[in-house]
Amino acid sequence: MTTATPENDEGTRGTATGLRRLLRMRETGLVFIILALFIAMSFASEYFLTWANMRAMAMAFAVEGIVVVGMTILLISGGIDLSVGSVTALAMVIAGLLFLNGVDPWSASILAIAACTAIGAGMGFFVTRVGLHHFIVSLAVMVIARGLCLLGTGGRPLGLFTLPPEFKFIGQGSIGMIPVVIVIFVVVVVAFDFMLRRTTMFRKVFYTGSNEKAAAYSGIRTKKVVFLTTTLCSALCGVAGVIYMARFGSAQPTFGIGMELNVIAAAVIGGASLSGGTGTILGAILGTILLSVVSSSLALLDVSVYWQDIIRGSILLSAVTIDHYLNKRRG
Amino acid sequence: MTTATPENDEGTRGTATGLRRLLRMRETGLVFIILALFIAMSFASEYFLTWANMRAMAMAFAVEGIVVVGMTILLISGGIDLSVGSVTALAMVIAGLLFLNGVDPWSASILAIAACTAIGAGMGFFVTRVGLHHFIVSLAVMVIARGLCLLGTGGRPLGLFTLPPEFKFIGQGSIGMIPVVIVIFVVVVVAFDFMLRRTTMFRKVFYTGSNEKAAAYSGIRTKKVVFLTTTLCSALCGVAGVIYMARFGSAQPTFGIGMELNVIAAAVIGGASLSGGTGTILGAILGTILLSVVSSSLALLDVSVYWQDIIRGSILLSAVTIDHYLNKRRG
Amino acid sequence: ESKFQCEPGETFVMNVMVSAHPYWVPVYQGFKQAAAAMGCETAFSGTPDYDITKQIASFEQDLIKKPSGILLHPMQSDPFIEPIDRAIADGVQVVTFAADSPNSKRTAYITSDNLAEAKFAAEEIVKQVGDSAEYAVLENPGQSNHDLRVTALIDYFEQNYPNMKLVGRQATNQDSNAAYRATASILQANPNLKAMWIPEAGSAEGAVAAVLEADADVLIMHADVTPTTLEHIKAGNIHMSLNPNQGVQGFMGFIATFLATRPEMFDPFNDYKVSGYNPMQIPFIDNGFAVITKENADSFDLNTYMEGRDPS
Amino acid sequence: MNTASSETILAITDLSKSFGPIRALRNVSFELRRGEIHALAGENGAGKSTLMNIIDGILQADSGQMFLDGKEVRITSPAMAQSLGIGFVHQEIALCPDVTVAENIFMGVTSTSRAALMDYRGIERRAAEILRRLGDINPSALVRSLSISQQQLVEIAKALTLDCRVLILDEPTAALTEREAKVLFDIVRALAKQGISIIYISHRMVEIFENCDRVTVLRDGRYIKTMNVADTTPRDVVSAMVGRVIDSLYPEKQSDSERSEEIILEVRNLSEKTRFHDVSFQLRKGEILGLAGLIGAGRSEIARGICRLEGEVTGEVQLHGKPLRLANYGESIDSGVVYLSEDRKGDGLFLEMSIAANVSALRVEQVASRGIIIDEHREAALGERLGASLNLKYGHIGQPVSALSGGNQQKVAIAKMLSVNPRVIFLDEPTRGVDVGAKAEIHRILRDLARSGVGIVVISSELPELIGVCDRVLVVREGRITGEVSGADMTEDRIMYLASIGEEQRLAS
Ligand SMILES: Nc1ncnc2c1ncn2[C@@H]1O[C@H](COP(=O)(O)OP(=O)(O)OP(=O)(O)O)[C@@H](O)[C@H]1O
Ligand SMILES: Nc1ncnc2c1ncn2[C@@H]1O[C@H](COP(=O)(O)OP(=O)(O)OP(=O)(O)O)[C@@H](O)[C@H]1O
Ligand SMILES: [Mg+2]
Ligand SMILES: [Mg+2]
Repeated sequence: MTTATPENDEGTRGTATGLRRLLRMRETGLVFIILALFIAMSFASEYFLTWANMRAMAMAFAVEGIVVVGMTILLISGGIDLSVGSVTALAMVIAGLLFLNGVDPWSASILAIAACTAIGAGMGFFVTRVGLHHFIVSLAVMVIARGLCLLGTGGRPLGLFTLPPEFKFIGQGSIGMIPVVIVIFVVVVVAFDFMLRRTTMFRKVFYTGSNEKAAAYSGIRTKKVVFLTTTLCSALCGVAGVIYMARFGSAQPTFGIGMELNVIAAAVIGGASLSGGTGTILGAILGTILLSVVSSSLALLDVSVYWQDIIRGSILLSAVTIDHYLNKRRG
Repeated sequence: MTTATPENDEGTRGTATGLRRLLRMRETGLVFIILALFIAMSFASEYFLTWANMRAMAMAFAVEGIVVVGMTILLISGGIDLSVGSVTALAMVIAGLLFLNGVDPWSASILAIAACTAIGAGMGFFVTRVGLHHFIVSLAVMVIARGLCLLGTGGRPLGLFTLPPEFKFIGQGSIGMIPVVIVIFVVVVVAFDFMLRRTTMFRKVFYTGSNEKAAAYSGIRTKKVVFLTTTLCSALCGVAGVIYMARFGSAQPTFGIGMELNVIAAAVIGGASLSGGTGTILGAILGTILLSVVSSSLALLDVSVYWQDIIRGSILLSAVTIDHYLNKRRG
Repeated sequence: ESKFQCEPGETFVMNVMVSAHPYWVPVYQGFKQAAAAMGCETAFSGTPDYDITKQIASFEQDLIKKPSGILLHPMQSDPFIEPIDRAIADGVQVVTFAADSPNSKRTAYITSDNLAEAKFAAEEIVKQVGDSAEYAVLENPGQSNHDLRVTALIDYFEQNYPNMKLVGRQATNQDSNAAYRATASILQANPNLKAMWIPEAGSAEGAVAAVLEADADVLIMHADVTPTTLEHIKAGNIHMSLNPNQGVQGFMGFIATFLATRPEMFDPFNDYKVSGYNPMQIPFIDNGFAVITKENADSFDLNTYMEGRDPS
Repeated sequence: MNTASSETILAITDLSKSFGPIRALRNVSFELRRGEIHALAGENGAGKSTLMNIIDGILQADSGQMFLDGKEVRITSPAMAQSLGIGFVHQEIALCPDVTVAENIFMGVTSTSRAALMDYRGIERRAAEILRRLGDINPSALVRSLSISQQQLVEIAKALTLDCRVLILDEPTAALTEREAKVLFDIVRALAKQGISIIYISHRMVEIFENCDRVTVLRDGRYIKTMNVADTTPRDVVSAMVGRVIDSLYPEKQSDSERSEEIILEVRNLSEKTRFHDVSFQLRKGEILGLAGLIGAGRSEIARGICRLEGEVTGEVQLHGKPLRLANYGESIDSGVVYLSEDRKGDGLFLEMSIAANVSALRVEQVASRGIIIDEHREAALGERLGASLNLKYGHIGQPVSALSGGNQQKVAIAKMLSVNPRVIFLDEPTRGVDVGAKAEIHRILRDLARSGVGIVVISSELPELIGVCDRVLVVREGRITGEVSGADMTEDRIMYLASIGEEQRLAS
């Protein structure tokens, strides 16, 4: 039995800074796996390690990454949200319809995000006040939100070609070499990663997810926490929807079908637990990158579509297995 | 505080038989909700309470019901399976390909079911031996199995027009007025409901899901239990796939996309918990019936397609809310 | 009284899968217009889901209401054999459109000729980029008409323009984000890519975004149309789209179904009276397709078309 | 000791609370003075925890009033209780497993803190300070990795961080040895001196009489009376609790004539990589063997190693002279060797399942016809029979275990062990949280079992219990057996000495 006296603990903390501490982090395994993938890919294709390809790959996951942030926080608090895909689509549809009816795109976007936030609050209500499970509530909302998209558009994508260029800039513009979408993504990720690690507000999310009863006994308003994480996740879907709209210049009522599994998978690969209490934004984003880079790489290598799913699934399974063993080795 | 002496407890048990006991069951709320739906629908449409409509509605959920049985048992043991849709499709494809290559349909079916069982065992291996989470393993398998379907068929449905009539009888025949599919469904449901309620083997599934550590401390080989429930779920997908093949006379590589959410929702509506330990086959089947009858009813009433999803989602949310309050009332 | 008239209350149904898809709207308009001309009632049914079991259930529920005929888009061919045959045995005539169930007893099949579309697209691509260039396709494995459009184009190039080189073939399943990702990667790997053929409009939206972002000079052609791709055609970002003549599909679909219910109108030169089958057999009707270009794009605004029309 | 003033800080009048048909509290009144240590005593299920949960806002009373500083309050949540200065150490450990010890300790502080950012270094430093007084626990370890007794210390440390006026301690010492309990009482008395009022719940009379000022007794949800500790005796308190006089707390020990040389279980040179080394002992027929030691000494590990519940063990075990080779715990149960876990909530019980299903869990086949089809009546009968023999208080046998009071849950866990008619039972903290009456009952049952030839090994942190029940006690220190006491040698001092000094004594004996 080792009993860490405060002194020797101080000691370990001292040496653990820098590289050692990095190596101890849960995310390190994933970083290595992604690096291995990058190295393999840069041998397999001369086009892989180009700026243009990196940019294209990043663009492919950046907006979904914002939803992953919301989902990760929700998972940590012990919840889950199946409605992310339809709520994202609904944000596009609401903002698009408002714009087509003469509202300026900025106000339209804010209203759309507000509507998504309200949907999240509604789910939060059913979960925390009525006492239903996140799974079933968000499943119902997934269906309802999709229905609202269809109702609003008659099933037809909205062409929003006339969006003003300064609005399209959000989705299509660049600041220097860096696309605005990626800037937004990085800001959101860094901000939430910092808040989740360091602020007292978000620590309560961990406490609630780890043991709701213990958290409640410590005076944490756990229902409020769950309500807020549920709402935040939908609000971030709203943000993502608006960015997608600016990017594609359209609003598709069928957008994001199946997104929920992808998003949850990214968070889980990154270390989030479906039973709450653990997870990091950084890990979840690495999970997103892993999934997205695999897809992009298969397309870059022009692997036969009939093989792609098999390879993708196998890489996913191998990656989580390797990650699992790497984590186990490090204790 | 009442201290129950054995005698007065005997007393309550005596009176609790029959109606009272029925009323105390978890499933009663759902039965009432479904009854209410039936009554409302038979006023709304003269066609609702016809034998043909009942038959059509039952045929729509009967085969999926077999998968629901497997999923419910898996959920009770604390697992989850996202691959049910693709594994069901894979069973159709394997059996179909074998048949087209000259294997008789019965052997082909048995081989297909065996293959699905092996896939389930593989998932069980990754979950119990490697230590990965069901969610991520079954997600990877969902993708891989779908890829195998595409690879095996080149993405095109296999026409199995030449299946012998005695084989098609499984999927298309009737015994008297009752379709064989429904007979199989009822047999599977009754058998597993009985086993789950009454046999020692399945009681261990409840122990494991309720508190895996306490189960291990009761001498139960919990890993074996989880391995078996995972395998069973995939095996039942295989059975469902073979019946679908007999019913449709074809094997579709894209069959069952999105089936997992439907199946899990049915089990959860029926009282299964995503954290394991609770659930009944009867409840899950009532959940399936509820979901299916709502869909069928909307089709029968010619509700505008743009409203269908909204109504469907709202009914789902209301039903679980009502059920929740009914259960709470009864304590 | 003309024989081309319905009995009072006689109803015809159009049954589809993924029933909220906008593709069906002009088809159903054609169906209704033909029905109105003959004094018939119509109903629109099917399932909003991509789920064969549910579509069969909805088809069987249609049968309970005893319509005269059903114009059906079967999600898959073989699973519908038994239900279609049962319907016909019960006196409900069935005609298929846009997807067929050839082994059933349905009397007619109306569709755009996907092979003709593919051939037209191939010739147009060669005309624009020459007969020895790199091209790519996006696809949706498992959806038969999309598969046909893609494979037919590839086959056509192989046989007639062997110097056309297929450098990318990705599944995007009508998901614009997946199409964006796939196209972006194809563009990276193939700087000389000259043309893309996309079998539907949803993927085209993602592909065009990727092409614009990469600032690549790639000719995009696709089938079907959405308001967004229409705008891209107007802006010159998409070269052209081939849009099936949906109205004709619905109109002719109704006529074929109607005819199937009135075989006695016709005394053909064959043995039907002895053999007992329906003489109104039409193995294939091509409803044709329109070519949408920058010049004629204004005529294809679905919102304008829908004004004053009941969507279902 | 009597530093308390007569100023009333918390008063409760006529409080009632029912759970469905179960009336947990009926018109209870209670009064707490400033700076006093007020013991609350009562049998299992008397309503002590329920009353505390109402004070802390976890549960809401059906009727009755609560006054804090003379003003009526309605406390609706633990958050509110905390803001009113009420701190609570729960009977059931409730910590966040995925979070560090330090964060757990400061969770209550964090929840009300105005600071936006976490001060990890600060809380680790302060946690280390608090923990230094209580015991050896690394503040940056995850709670998941702690043993149950260490978790209990964390719970206590947690309460000490709160800036409270009323501190409720609900059986905080149930899994602690006397040494840790002493530390706790030093702290508690210091707090009382500062004017903090303490409600102390315990089934250990000694603790009440050594440390408390007044004692209130509840029985069957009713208030019985409040007494000054100085003016009463443990016997009075117990008889107020139980409603009758309990003569002797411990059953008679093995008489000389009963002594047998027949060996039930023999353990030779049992070792595990890290947890214990070279453990050898014999368990003879008819005796009750005790295992004593400090927290973390490895007593639980030895028992779990023998039963193949955890760890890779080497060495030899013989049952009735035949080598016992077990691949897993299932085989251990089959050969009649069972282990009662010290953590009933974590790995002892299926809280959401019925009492009957819990009792039969060790071998469901015994209530099944032909070992396959479960016979509900037989299962219920088994639960009822064992429940009655342990004086279990419950509504009906189909009730979930989570609805039972802590002590009654413990009885279910014991009933589960007894259900398979074992040949050897390892009981790890068997009477944790069990009231005096039931404890005596359990001790009597253990003695009867021993007489009938069942091997009994008791692990307990409560020395009086070991001394009162066992015929022979082995002392464990850092994974080694450091001594053996029996007969007149069996005193608290001697055991404590062996438990803390150890090594050289072992060589000497
Ligand atoms: N959630 C609940 N549902 C139903 N009954 C309950 C619930 N909680 C407690 N009870 C019942 O209330 C009574 C009082 O329980 P309580 O936990 O207050 O006892 P206690 O005095 O703390 O006992 P112990 O010494 O065993 O901890 C018991 O009969 C118990 O079964
Ligand atoms: N799951 C675990 N992982 C790592 N270490 C553990 C684990 N369980 C117990 N230990 C450690 O093993 C040692 C002995 O355990 P334990 O505390 O259960 O011994 P004990 O003698 O039974 O004492 P008590 O039960 O009174 O605490 C302790 O240092 C404890 O921290
Ligand atoms: Mg208690
Ligand atoms: Mg112990």
